[in-house]
Amino acid sequence: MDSSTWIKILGYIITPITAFVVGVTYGGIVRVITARVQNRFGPPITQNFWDIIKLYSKKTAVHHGLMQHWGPIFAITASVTSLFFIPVLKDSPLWLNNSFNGDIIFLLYMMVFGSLGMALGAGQTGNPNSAIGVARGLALMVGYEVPFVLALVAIMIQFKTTSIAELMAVQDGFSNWLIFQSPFAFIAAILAFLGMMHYAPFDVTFAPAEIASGPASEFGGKYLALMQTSGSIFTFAKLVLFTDIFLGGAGDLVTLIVKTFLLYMIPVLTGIVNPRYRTEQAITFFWKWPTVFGIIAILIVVL
Amino acid sequence: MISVPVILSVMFLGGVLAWLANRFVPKGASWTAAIIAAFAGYLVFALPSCGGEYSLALGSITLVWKSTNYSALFAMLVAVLGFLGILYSMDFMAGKKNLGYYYMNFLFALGAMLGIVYSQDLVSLFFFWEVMTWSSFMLVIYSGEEKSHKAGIKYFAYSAIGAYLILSAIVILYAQSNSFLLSENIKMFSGMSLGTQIMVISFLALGFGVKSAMMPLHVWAPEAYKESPSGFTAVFSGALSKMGIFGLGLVIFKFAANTEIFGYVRETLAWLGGLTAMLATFYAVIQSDAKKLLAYSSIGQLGYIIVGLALGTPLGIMAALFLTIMHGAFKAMLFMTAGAVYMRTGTTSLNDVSGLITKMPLTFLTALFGIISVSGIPPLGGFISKWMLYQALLETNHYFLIIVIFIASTAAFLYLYRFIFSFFLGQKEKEVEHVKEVPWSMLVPMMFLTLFVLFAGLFPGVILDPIGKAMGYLGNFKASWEPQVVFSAWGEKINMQVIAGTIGTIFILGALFIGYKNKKATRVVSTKDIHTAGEIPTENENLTYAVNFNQPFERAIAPILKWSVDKLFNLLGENLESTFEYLRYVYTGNGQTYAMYVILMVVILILFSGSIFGIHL
Amino acid sequence: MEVKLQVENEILDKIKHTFHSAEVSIPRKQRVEVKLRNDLIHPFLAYLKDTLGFKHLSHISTVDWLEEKEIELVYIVMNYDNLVEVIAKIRLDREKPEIPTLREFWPQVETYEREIHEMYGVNFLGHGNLTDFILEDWEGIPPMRRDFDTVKYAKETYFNRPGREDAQDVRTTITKKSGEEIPELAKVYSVRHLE
Amino acid sequence: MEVSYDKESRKIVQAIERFARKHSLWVLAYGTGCGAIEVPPTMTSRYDAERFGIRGAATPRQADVLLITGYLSVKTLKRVIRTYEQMQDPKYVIGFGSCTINGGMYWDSYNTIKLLDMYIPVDVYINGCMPRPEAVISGFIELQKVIAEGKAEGARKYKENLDWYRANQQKIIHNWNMPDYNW
Repeated sequence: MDSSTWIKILGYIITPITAFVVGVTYGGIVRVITARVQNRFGPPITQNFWDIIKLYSKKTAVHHGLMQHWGPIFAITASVTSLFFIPVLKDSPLWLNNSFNGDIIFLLYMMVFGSLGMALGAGQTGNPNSAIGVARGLALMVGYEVPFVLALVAIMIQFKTTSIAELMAVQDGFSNWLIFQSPFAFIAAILAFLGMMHYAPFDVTFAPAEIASGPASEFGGKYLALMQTSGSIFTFAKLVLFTDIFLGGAGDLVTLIVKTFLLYMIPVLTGIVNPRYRTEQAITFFWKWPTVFGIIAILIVVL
Repeated sequence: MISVPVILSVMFLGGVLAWLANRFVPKGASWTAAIIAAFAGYLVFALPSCGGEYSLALGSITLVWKSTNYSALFAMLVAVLGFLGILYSMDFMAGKKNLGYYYMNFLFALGAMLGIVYSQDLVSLFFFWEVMTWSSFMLVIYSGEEKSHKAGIKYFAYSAIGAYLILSAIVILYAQSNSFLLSENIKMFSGMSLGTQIMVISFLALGFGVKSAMMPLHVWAPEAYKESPSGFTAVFSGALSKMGIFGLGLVIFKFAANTEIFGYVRETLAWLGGLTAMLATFYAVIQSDAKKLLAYSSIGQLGYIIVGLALGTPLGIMAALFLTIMHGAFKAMLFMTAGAVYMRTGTTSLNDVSGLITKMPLTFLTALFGIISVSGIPPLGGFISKWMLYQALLETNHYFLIIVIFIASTAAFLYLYRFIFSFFLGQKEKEVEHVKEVPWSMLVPMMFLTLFVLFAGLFPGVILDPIGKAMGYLGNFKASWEPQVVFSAWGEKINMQVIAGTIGTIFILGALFIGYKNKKATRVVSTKDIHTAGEIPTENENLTYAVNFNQPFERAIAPILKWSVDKLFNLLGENLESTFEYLRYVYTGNGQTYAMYVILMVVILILFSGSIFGIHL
Repeated sequence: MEVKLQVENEILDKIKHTFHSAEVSIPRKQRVEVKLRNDLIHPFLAYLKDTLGFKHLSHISTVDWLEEKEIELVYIVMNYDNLVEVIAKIRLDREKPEIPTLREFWPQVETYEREIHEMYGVNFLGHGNLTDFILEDWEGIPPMRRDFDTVKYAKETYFNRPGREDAQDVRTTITKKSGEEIPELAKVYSVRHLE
Repeated sequence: MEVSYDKESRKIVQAIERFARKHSLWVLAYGTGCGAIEVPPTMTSRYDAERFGIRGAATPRQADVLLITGYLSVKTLKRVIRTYEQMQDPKYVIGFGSCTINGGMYWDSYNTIKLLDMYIPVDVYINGCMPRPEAVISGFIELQKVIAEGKAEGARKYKENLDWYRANQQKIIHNWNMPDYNW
């Protein structure tokens, strides 16, 4: 095997590990920031690592059937696969992985794969709260996909490509970032991103006090740990995707972390200070202003 | 030498044979039908894709049958699904009454479908079209209950409208071209006046649109699908509704392509298809009966196909034809699943059954692959058609249509999840304790189709080969693909080898290191052992959340649904329905009467065309 | 004084006029107390609710008269217009306390009656749902009856952590240890409490 | 599954596991008595228990610590046992307030259990009527010490002495319709 193959294999190993570490650390930082906003001291930044290690080290775990056992594995498959098809760093063979064999449309569907796995697992438990959570989550997804796809369509039509790598290529230089080239698309996409991250006011799926954390209510121990791991990787994957599309991607890890962190703060800070929408309110929200912004973005491109 | 009449006579004579077999041998009908269907299927595959030509002169009318690349694609779909449907019916229909009648009509319907796709002249096309309608109508009213009669009448009334529109178009064409041959008419169509062109195209499009349940002509579909026996519903939705697509393809690319109004026709059909996809999906979301849900889903998927065809680019047509094949497979799978559940539990209501996964694991697997494929999640076959469709929409600058399609596609998760959740997941109730897996003759078709959608996802190129040939018949369309790679017009590619490889590798690694390792540290508990705030659920306590499952979404789309239900469809649907009440006096539902009408119409047609011809219009 | 109690007196007169056997008194402002024969409680409450406008049933209370071998049910109903409460009392046989239910008048009475049934063993005829309420699987005499020895029951049924020797009576212990007298306030409180 | 802890090779893993368990206590607060009102101030800005990795869990499946905040009647005890059995090993119980220790002011009640540790294994008691949030946090820190020493083996104790616990439980819960404890 020549060196490029080894680099590729190294990339397959290093990418999910980085995504996990960064994603979990972001989770810890979010908890600290939330605490500071609420005038608390908050846990250490490493808290989420301890939580996940503790959950993995639980001696027992119960499941209610085959799909609950395999659901989290579906989820982790989906998140890692999505990550492999997103170019993490620009022009770096180590971090590109499979990104030339898929495109944005593929990613849109790949991201659903994990949700479907989790939904099947949650459905298998027989807990009514889980099913309610799934119904809410799926309905919410229909809501936020509309502005998100409008924004992506605007960009895809503008540059006549659906490939992320090519979109990154056209954003050479600070002023060429798509956030400046098509700001309306960015606004629509970032509003959809709020829903995608399931922070308040769009946290109706996992509402812990209302439906006992919804789909996750019967997951404990190792299953919950898998869910959290996949969630962390997925968070990072989504952030990288948004950075690649709108913020010009990143040439090195530090830039990537700065950009993704700033991007992540938008849903987090929105979430801390907001109450919760009901599902239909959330859907109608997404179908109003974000959709209008998305349509404006398309019209600007077309006219 | 295999030719088309051989295949058709095998089917039709086989139908009669099955009916006779039922009279003398118990279980004779099903075995006869299965053998006949298998034999006919073999003949269809053995028939050279450009050949088997046969013509028959009946006085002034010449009937021509021939296999083209385009018809071969549909014929293969019909043959495979027909055989699987009959195989499925063997145990599904066991013990029911009038099996001879069932299998005879089943084979007649299959024969008529093959006749339609092989017809090269308008008279035999129309004749087989009517035979197909008639035999499928007979199967819709098979159960003999009041509801099925109502559904049948509705189906028949709409089909009759469609048939008369097609007939009118044929008459107009004949008046202009003085020929019933398809090729002649196509050749002369561009020379006809604009008014004639508009009339013929709209008549034909509406007529074929009825069969493919294009909105607003879909009203018959949900109930007809629900009432027909599941073995046939798979064929009904998978293959029979594709005859409309077959016709629309001819209309768009053979008739409309050479006219000035080509663009308008395509835009109109694309938007009709898009709206069909979205509204039908919304209706599917609010259904509580599995077969009705699947029926609306089927209407929506046919909407996608119409959009793909109407785009008119190589990628669009490829997407449409690929989805035609895939939809035939996965909708047949889902209808067969619903039928299996119906067979074991006696209901198709999503609110009544739950927790069948441990009882019917293979049926569950079929349903799982089915819903993954319908929703277009990689790496199964549905994804590739969705991807090609979006690329085609993007390349043709249909910015807003793509949103409509995307809403439909995303909202599809809602009803698909509900379908699989309500039947197979959730609480395992006491009522399903006795349920067993369905017999092998039902499992074989389901498993075969499951493997097929997986294969189609991994090797889309293999299925794209015949589709490419069919596109060659429709027009000069060029597209490139490799066995595992599909390219878009913008130069994007989707490499299923890498995608499936990545997904498979990660899943297997996850399964080995996490799933298998965890398996030792984990235990299965009953679905009653759930977090209920410490309360202990009793044996009979119903904890399943199935009724009004999609209520949050229903509330959000209530304004849209209210508007369209009340204003558009009820007005249109009910008014039409009440109008068609009168048609009941004509269409008694009696086959003989109807056959008489058909003969009468043909006679009138000949007289009518003759007179026009006589005075040299 | 007489003028102030005008409303109450009107109600009193009406009740006396309709139910001759009832003992009616006015203990204080906005309150009318009625003692009734057992079989009259239904017509009486119906009369109050439908004719005099006492729409609100505040409470049903129970008193165990151990010495008189009777159980007293106290119905408190209220009128929103003049804010007068009527307290209707009936006495049941302690050995076999039975009274028809009031569910058709006030549906919410189901909860009160279930509780009384559980705590005092009063049987409400026609109630239909006199199942376990707060106590699950209670056996033996109902716990709120005065002949039920709660300390004995608790000691027999539950595990008890042996306490300190000197912790049996806190107040005497304090006195013994510190030599202080019991404060006046504590005495007053305890006296009032005991009475 | 029982993991043997006496192997040398597992010592480092065990240290990490104990550290993680100690610093990540997800609490299921069973708010029966008056103690339920002491939990919100413990968790919110004034006392901020999240500093020690203590946070609420939504369901027993996710929880590590079962916090019994106050007296338990026979009816609630049944639910508590059910909840405890649904939790995953390792699991800890904190008895909160005098009522769980000796019955407290309900020492003579006909319907309140007096000794919680006769029914489920309790790792730490916090006395007081009611204990203030400082005391609650001190109780949690005590629990962390017990976990670090590896003595918080309530789940194992419960499993090994299940018959004894069952006998005690069934002594007061007559109508026993609980599902089997499968751990």
